[in-house]
Amino acid sequence: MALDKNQIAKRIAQELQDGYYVNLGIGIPTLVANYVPEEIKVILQSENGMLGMGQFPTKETVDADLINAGKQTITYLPGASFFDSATSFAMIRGGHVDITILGAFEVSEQGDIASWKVPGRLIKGMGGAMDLVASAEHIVVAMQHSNKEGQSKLLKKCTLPLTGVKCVKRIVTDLAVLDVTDKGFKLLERAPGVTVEQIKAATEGTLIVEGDIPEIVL
Amino acid sequence: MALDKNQIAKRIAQELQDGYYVNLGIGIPTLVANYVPEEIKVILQSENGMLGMGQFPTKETVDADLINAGKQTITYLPGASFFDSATSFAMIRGGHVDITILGAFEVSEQGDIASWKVPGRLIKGMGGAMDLVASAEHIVVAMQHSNKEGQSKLLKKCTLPLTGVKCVKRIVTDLAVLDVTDKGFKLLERAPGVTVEQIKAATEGTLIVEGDIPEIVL
Amino acid sequence: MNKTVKNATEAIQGMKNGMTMMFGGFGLCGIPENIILELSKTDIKDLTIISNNCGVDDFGLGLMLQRKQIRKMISSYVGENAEFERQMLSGELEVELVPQGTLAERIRAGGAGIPAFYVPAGYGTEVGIGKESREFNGKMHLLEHAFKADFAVVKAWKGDTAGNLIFKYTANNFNNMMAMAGKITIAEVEELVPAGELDPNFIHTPGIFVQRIFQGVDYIKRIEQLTLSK
Amino acid sequence: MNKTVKNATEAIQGMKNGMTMMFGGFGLCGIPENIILELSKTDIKDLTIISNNCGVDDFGLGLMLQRKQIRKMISSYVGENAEFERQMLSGELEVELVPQGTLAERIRAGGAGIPAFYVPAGYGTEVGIGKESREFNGKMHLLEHAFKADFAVVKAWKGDTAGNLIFKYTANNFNNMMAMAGKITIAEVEELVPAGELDPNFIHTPGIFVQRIFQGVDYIKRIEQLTLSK
Repeated sequence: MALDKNQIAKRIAQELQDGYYVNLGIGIPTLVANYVPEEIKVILQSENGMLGMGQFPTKETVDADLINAGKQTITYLPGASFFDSATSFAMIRGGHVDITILGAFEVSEQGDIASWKVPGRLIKGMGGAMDLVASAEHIVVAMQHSNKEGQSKLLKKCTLPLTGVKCVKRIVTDLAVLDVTDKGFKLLERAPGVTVEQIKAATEGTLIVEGDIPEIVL
Repeated sequence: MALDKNQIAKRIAQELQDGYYVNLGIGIPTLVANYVPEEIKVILQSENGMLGMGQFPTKETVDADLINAGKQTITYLPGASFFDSATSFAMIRGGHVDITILGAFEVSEQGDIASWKVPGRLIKGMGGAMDLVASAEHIVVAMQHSNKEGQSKLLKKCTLPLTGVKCVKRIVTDLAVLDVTDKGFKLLERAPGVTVEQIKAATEGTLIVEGDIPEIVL
Repeated sequence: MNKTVKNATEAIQGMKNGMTMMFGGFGLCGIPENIILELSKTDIKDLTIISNNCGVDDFGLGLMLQRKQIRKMISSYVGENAEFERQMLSGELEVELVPQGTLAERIRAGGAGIPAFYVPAGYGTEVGIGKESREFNGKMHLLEHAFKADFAVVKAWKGDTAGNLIFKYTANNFNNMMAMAGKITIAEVEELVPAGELDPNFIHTPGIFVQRIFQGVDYIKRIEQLTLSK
Repeated sequence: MNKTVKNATEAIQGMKNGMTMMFGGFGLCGIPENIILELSKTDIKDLTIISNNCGVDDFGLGLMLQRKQIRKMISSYVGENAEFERQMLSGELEVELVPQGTLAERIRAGGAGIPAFYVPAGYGTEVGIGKESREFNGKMHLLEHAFKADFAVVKAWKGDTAGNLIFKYTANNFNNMMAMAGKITIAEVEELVPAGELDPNFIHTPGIFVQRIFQGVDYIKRIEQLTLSK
C-alpha cells in the first residue's frame, strides 16, 4: 500500500541525525518536523531568517513578526536566533545546513529537479529553492511518485524548467525510497506491499534494482 | 611660517560638514577630531568596527574591549553602534563614509598614494588603507610637504609601493592646501607667511598656480 | 545629527516616476506599511521595485500594483496575488525572478561596494540564461551583479534619531541589507527613541545606512497564514 | 544539542601540523587567549594562520611565532612585533598581506559559499599582481577569492550551549566572520550560559556556525595602546 503524506514524512525523518541543522520546504517536508525521533534533536532553519523553529503558536502567543518561510505563524525554541536574509542564505550557500528536504514536480535520473514553474500555468517564483538545491550537500526530495494525471515524476530528463542540476541525492515517494546514482535511480526500499514491478511501471527514468528490496519500516 | 601638526589638523577640520561620517587615519588625522567646529556634528567611524567614537577614556572607564583602529583605548558617544569587520568595510567600500583623512609617504600628481611600505625598511602592512582609498569619494591626505631628508612628498610619480591609484582629491601639508587635478597639483591656499615660490620649490610634481593664492585661515 | 522626519509624507519627498526602489519585508512580515500606503496615494509610477514579494491583492505592495504604479518587479516569489498574475500574464508588468539568496546577496553587495560575485544558485536553469558562468572548486557558478536603489524603504521595530535600527524576530529579513543599498534609505519604526537609548552592542542596522527615520502609525501587521497549535 | 567542551585542551582536539587556521581579534582586542596559549604549548606546527594581526612579541599569536609554529601568516597589518619582522626578513616566515576590508570579505565569502567577488581595493598596487582585474561602473576591480580554514578560533563575550555568540564593543571585529568560515569553529567565551538565556533577537553569531564552545579562564585582555583623557 502506498504511503500517505504523513508516512512519507515519517520515513524521511529517519534521514535525520542528532544535531542536524535542517531546512524543510513547504508541503510534505513541513510534516517531517512532527516525526523527528525522540532520541535525537535537530534544529530547524527557516530561510526567512531564523534557527530553532518551534511549533505553531497558540492564539495567545501568535506574533505577526514571527513566521516561517511558508509565511505561517510559528514559535521559537531555546537557543534560537534571528538574522537577516543575507546571513540566512550564507548558512545555506556555505553548506552549514546539514540537510534540505523539499518537494518537486519532477526529478531526473541525473539528479536535476524541477519545482518552481509550469510554463503558461503557474509562475510563483523559485523563492529560496534554487539556493537550497545548489548548495546543500544532502538534498532529499519528498513527493508523490506520479502526478495527478498518473504520469511518472521520476524521469530520464525533466520536462519543466529546472530548479537545479545534478543536486538531488535521495527521493522518498509514496511508493519507494531511491538514490540518484551515476546509472539512474537506485531502488533502496519499497512501500509495504508495493512490488518492484509496480515501482518500475511508475518510474519513467532508469530504475536500478539490485538484490532484494526491503520494505520501508516506519 | 609652516603649520604644525595641530594646525594641519585644524585646517583639515574645515573640510568637515555637519552630519558627515568620517574615517580618520593614524597620526595627524587623529588630531582632526580635536578641531571639529562647534556648530557641526560629525560621526567618527573606526574601521575595526564602530561608529560614534568618543574621546579617550578615564582610568575608571577604560575597557580593553573598546579600542580604535590605532589600537588606542577610546569611548563611544550616544547613538554609537558596534559591528564586525565585514560590515565596517561594507560601509567604507559602499561609499557610506563621507570623508577619509589619512597620512601618506608620497602623493603623485595623478592622485596616487603611497603609505604602507618602504621596501627593505618597513613593512607593517596596509591595514584598511587600501580599502579606504579605493572606495571613499572624498579623500584628504594630511602630511608634511617634505620628508625628513628634505625631499618633496608631492611627486610627479610615486617611488614607493602604492596604496591606491588616482584616488587622492585634496592634500593639506604644513605649507599648503592643494587639489589633485588633471593637470597636476593645484595650489589653493598657502600657510601664513609661506610664499608661492617656497611651495613651488618644495613640490616636485607639477604645481598649478592661478591668480592670487590666499593664506590659510585657521 | 537628527535624521527624524515627521511622517510618511515628509519621508517620501524626492520620490519620482521611473525610480528604482527597494522595499523590505518577507511576505507581509516586516513591510514598511506607512510608506507603501502613502506612496499608493500618490501618482508616482513607472517604478522598478525590488522586494522579495509583492504583497497580497489588497495589502502591502499589492496596493501599488492595483494602482499600476509598478512597471517592473524584481522578486524571488510572487505567488498569492491574483492581480499580480493578471498583470504579469497580460504583459503590463515586467517581472524578473531572482533566487532568494542571490537576491539578498545582490542587495548586500550593492550596499557593500561589491559590484559582482559568484554563486552556484541557478546554474543550468533559466536564471543562468545570458549570465557568465565559471567553475570554482569543481562546481559551476554564475556571476551575479549588485543591486542598488534610488530609495530603500525599510521597517524596523525600534530605531533612534541617529538612524540605528533593531528588528524583531523574522521581521528583519531583507530590511537590514536594503538599508545598506539605498542612495536614500527611509526607515519607519514602531518606536523611535533618542540617540543613546539603544544598546550600541545590539544594533542590527548602524545609523550610517539610514538617511530618514520616523515613527509609523496604525500598524496592521496582517498575518498571511495564521496557523495555530491544536 | 550541547556543543560544550570542557576546556582549551579538549577544544583543540584534531588540530594537526600543516593546517590552515583562523584566529579572531584586532590587535590584542577580542583574541582567543585560551586557545592560543594552549596551542603554544603543543608541538603543532607548519600552520597557515589567517588573522588580521599577529599579536605582540610575548602575547597573542606572538607566542606561536616565538615557538616557530607558524609557516605562513595571512594578515592586513603586522607591525609592532620584532620577532615577526625578524622571521619575515630572514625568510623563515611567509607573509601574505591582504587589505583589511578584502580580508574580512574573503573570510565572510568563505563562510557564505561565495567562491569569489570583485572589489576595488588594491587595484594598481602590489596586491593586484597576478590577480584578474575587471571594470565595473567605470572603475577597475580585482577578483578576490574566498578564504576557508580547517579550524576557526574565535572569542566572544557571552555564548550559550547551542553555540550562539555575543561580542562586546569592538571585540567583535573578525570573530563573527571567522566563525562562519571554519570547517570546525571553536568559540571561547567569557561567560557560557544554557541555551535559551540569550535573547534570540540579539545574537551576533548564530550557533550553526560554532561546533565547540567553552568558558575560557584567566583572561588578561592586554591593552596595546593605553590612552587616557587628560
